[in-house]
Amino acid sequence: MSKDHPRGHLVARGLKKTYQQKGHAPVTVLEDCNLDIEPGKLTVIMGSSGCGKSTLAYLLAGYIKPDAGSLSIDGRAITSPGPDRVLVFQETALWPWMSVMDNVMFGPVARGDQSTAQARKAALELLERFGLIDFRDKYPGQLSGGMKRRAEIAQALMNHPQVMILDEPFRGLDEMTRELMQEYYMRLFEDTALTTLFITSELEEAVFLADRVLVMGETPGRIVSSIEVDLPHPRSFEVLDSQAYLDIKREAMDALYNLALSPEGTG
Amino acid sequence: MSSVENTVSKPHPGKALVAGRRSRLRPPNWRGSVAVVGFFLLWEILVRAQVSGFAQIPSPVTVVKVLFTSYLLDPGYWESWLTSFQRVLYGFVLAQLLGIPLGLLLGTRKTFNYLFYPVIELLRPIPPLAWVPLSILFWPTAELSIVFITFIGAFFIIVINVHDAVRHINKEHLWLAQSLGASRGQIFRRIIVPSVIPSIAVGMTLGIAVTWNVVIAAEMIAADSGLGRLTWEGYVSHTGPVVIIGMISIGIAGYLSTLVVDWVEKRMMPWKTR
Amino acid sequence: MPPVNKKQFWYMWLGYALALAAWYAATAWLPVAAFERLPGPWEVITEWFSTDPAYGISLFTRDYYIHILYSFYRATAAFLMAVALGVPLGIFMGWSKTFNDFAAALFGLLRPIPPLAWVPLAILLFPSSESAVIYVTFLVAFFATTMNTYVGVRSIDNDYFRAAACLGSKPRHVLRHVIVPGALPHIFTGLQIAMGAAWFSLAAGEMIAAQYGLGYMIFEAYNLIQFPTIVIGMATLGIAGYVSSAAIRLLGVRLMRWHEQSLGMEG
Amino acid sequence: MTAKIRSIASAAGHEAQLDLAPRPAHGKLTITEVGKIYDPQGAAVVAVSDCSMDIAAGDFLAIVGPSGCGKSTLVNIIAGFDNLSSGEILLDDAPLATTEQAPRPGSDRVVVFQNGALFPWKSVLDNVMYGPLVQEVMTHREAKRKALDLLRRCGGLDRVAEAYPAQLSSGMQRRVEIVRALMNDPKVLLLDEPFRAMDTVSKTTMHEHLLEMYHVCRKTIVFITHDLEEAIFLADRVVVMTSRPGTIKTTLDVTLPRPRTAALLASEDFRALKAKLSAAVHEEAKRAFERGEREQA
Repeated sequence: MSKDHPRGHLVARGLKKTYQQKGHAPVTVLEDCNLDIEPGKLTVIMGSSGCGKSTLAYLLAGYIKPDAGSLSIDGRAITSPGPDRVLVFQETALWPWMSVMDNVMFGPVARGDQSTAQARKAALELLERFGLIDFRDKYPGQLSGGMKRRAEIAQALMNHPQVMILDEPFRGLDEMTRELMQEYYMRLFEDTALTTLFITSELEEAVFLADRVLVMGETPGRIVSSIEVDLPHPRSFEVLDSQAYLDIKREAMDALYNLALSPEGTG
Repeated sequence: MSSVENTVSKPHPGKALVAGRRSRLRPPNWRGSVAVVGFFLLWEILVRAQVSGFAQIPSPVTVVKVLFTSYLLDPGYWESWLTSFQRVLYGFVLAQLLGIPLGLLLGTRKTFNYLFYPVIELLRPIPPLAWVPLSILFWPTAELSIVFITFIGAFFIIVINVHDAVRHINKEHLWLAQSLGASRGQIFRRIIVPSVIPSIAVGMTLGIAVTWNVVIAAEMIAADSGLGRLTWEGYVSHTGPVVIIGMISIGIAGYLSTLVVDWVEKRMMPWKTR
Repeated sequence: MPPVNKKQFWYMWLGYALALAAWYAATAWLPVAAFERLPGPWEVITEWFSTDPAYGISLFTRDYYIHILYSFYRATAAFLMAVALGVPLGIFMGWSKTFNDFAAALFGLLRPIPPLAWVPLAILLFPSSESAVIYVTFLVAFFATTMNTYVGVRSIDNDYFRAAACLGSKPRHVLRHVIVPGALPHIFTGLQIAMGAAWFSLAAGEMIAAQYGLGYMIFEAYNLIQFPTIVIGMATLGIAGYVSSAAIRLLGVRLMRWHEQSLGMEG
Repeated sequence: MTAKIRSIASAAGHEAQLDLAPRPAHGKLTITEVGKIYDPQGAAVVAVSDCSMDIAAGDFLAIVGPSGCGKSTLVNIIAGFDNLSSGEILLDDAPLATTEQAPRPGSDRVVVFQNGALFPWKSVLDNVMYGPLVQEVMTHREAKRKALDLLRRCGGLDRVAEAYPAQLSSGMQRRVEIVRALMNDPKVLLLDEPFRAMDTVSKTTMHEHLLEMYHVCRKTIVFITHDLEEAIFLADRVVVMTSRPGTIKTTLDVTLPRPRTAALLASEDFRALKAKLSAAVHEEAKRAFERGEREQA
């Protein structure tokens, strides 16, 4: 995970995914979906709810298989889930029956990469950095929303992934906590230059975080436009009041509006 | 944090199934006490006024008198307690020991599920007590047949609950474990088993109530000991107070078992207690 | 859970066949006394479908249907009484805190007593053993209906009450337009549980204290050493219980189209 | 404390005035030194303290602040769901809530809820007709005609009159809920974070719909949100509240012209207004967040 030679080049070519439902016509969620996630950058995929963003995330993580097309990371084909690309879920997938510590330690110990003692040490360091050290023996149900998200990110980082995939990770948080979490993730990304694919349906979140915003279209889902975000790093919330931000936001808004055929369609 | 804004909203209850059994009733306040006292007063008055139907019913005062004079110090009475408790314990524990693994197997093994789940669905609607005659025929002793019927009462409940829980396991929990490189064994032990514990608890809560119901009825039909038998003999010998004492004892016994089960459930799910 | 695919369909029948075969093998060949006393599947089936049954009960005898009708009559009578009393009571308990304070204490007092422990007392209380059996059946159904209705009312989101108040509702409007429809899903869950519990109690009650009825039939068959009839009775009880629950479920689906819609959206 | 609000219509010039419906006769809210203390287990929690504001009839007021700052409490008191501990609220100069007189919910102040409170067991039409029917101010036929008319005028919602709420998108649900409120011709419309958890496109669409409705049937609106842009875009005045105790930190008059369109979001005026508020709000949010985490420990 070095800044000079970032890894985690995710590539998708011609992805297609169709869901069969009993008693319904099959639904094609993704078709001809192409994707290039630049290593060391924070790429945001932006689309309205139900456009197949999550399906794309599941494909990249290896949880489901595409009906057509190819997926690769740093040139290797993706065939199954693996610790090189960890997905942080909508809401949270922390295991409620394990303490925060056990949740964070799980990966390396399960794979046998680290002894329990080593993993404990590494986990303590991470939790310290995430401001969760006092909560290490609590269960996830005892944490606030913002803490849960941080614990989940720590759990993923423990595995030194080459790419982080975050699927609407701050959904369900109240707006204030959400903004602070965005800033938090921004700091983390600026420190580590960890290749990140961030999925969201919120434009402000997208523009604030992204180096590049990919706009995803609906039925079937595919990437329809790409917007470079050249806001300066390090970024903080002052950037939201800048003219540059508002211009980019406007550009993205136009892209989104062109997508929504009529306001009725999405409203 | 947001408790200030939420003080007015009510908590949403969990599964409807649990609602019927778990005592989510608030501790009694003065109104509750009035209701309870009123209940006993009304009973006393109805008996004293010799309202029709109450001819053979003893008054609460009589019941208490008989309880203190002839039962509390009678070892035979306490033996009935012990016998019924033993039957409940055996039937209940057996149902858990066999039902939980079977539920897990049905939930995780597709072929096994396809083959045997329908058979279970077929047997489940048969009321446990309808098994009494077959059970007596099959088992060499009456004791074993009662334990078997008790077992049947709790068995299907736990199997169905565990099976449903495995099927509805949060798939993100499984995926995450796969991503982090856990083996199948690790996933089973550390993800699947803890995931179904809340449902096991639900099954236990429902099961203990059914178990007492079954034991009491089975004792009335086919045993010569236990609290159910005590109550039934009270009826046969036309001694009203014994019938009431039997019922109260059964109620208390059932309540005590519920407390034990609740205590065990809490220990099973440390993450649910705040 | 009806089969969803072909494989499952065939495995289902294979499962039934295996169960029957095991039953047959155990009763016919196993040299264990316990199994030899049990009737085998062939015995049961021939008896059930015989026009001239050896023990007087088959699909073609009048007595069989008399037993069934008796049981259905008792179950239905008890169930209807339970609904007529339990639903209003549960609604009232959920509606009025004062009333609930009174009622909850009594429920707390009586509920731990298993309904079947009431049988002797019920016989003493009521003029005939017939009403005693119905009473015991009623009791279980009543508890299930009342508690679920109560929980149903309590689980209605407070915002609906507030919205109703905003729109100028009087208490009777709240009852009719908010409480009853809002609690209906829980009420129907309660009715299904009540129906199952009713058959459970009925079988026991009939064995202990009735003339006629399927429970009585089973126990009588045991006393008269007519073993195949026991199994016929068990199977019939199972079918009767299943059919009644299914009928309630169907009624619930018809009455709550909106609820099906909401569930459909979630899935 | 009676800072009169500049009339937006007159400030915005003639063109806008044509579009915006005239100021209604009713719906003036006077909130004076309102405080609310919750006392659950002896530990008094001050949810709102010393809160004063005047809202002229037909004004659009937004309240922003971090979660738990008591903005919902304030709305609950106005709506009549909750009583106040000190101060008073007047509606059209008549007492609505005082320390002696607990407020009661009424159809003159209708709330649109955060998570939506359309009755899921009633069709859209039945939901909208509900108010006038239970108040017995309209016959079934009149109510139906008015409901369909209102639904049609608010973005053609009469198309889904027969649908159940669960069959609609959350945006449509919220619009129907606003129509249900408007059916009662309320003096005040209380919107409690109605567009929370919607994606950007739906949210922007909703803003346009809401402004359209505001232009057609102008009411006094109290709009609660924690989204600054939303507040500035919609309101005539934005009030920033602090948390625990909830007091008013700043008030900002929004002098942007109406009718407003999405183009406004990229304008220099808008940016300037936002910059003015965001520092105050972020500071407040951080404070609330950190305290929340400390309390958790």
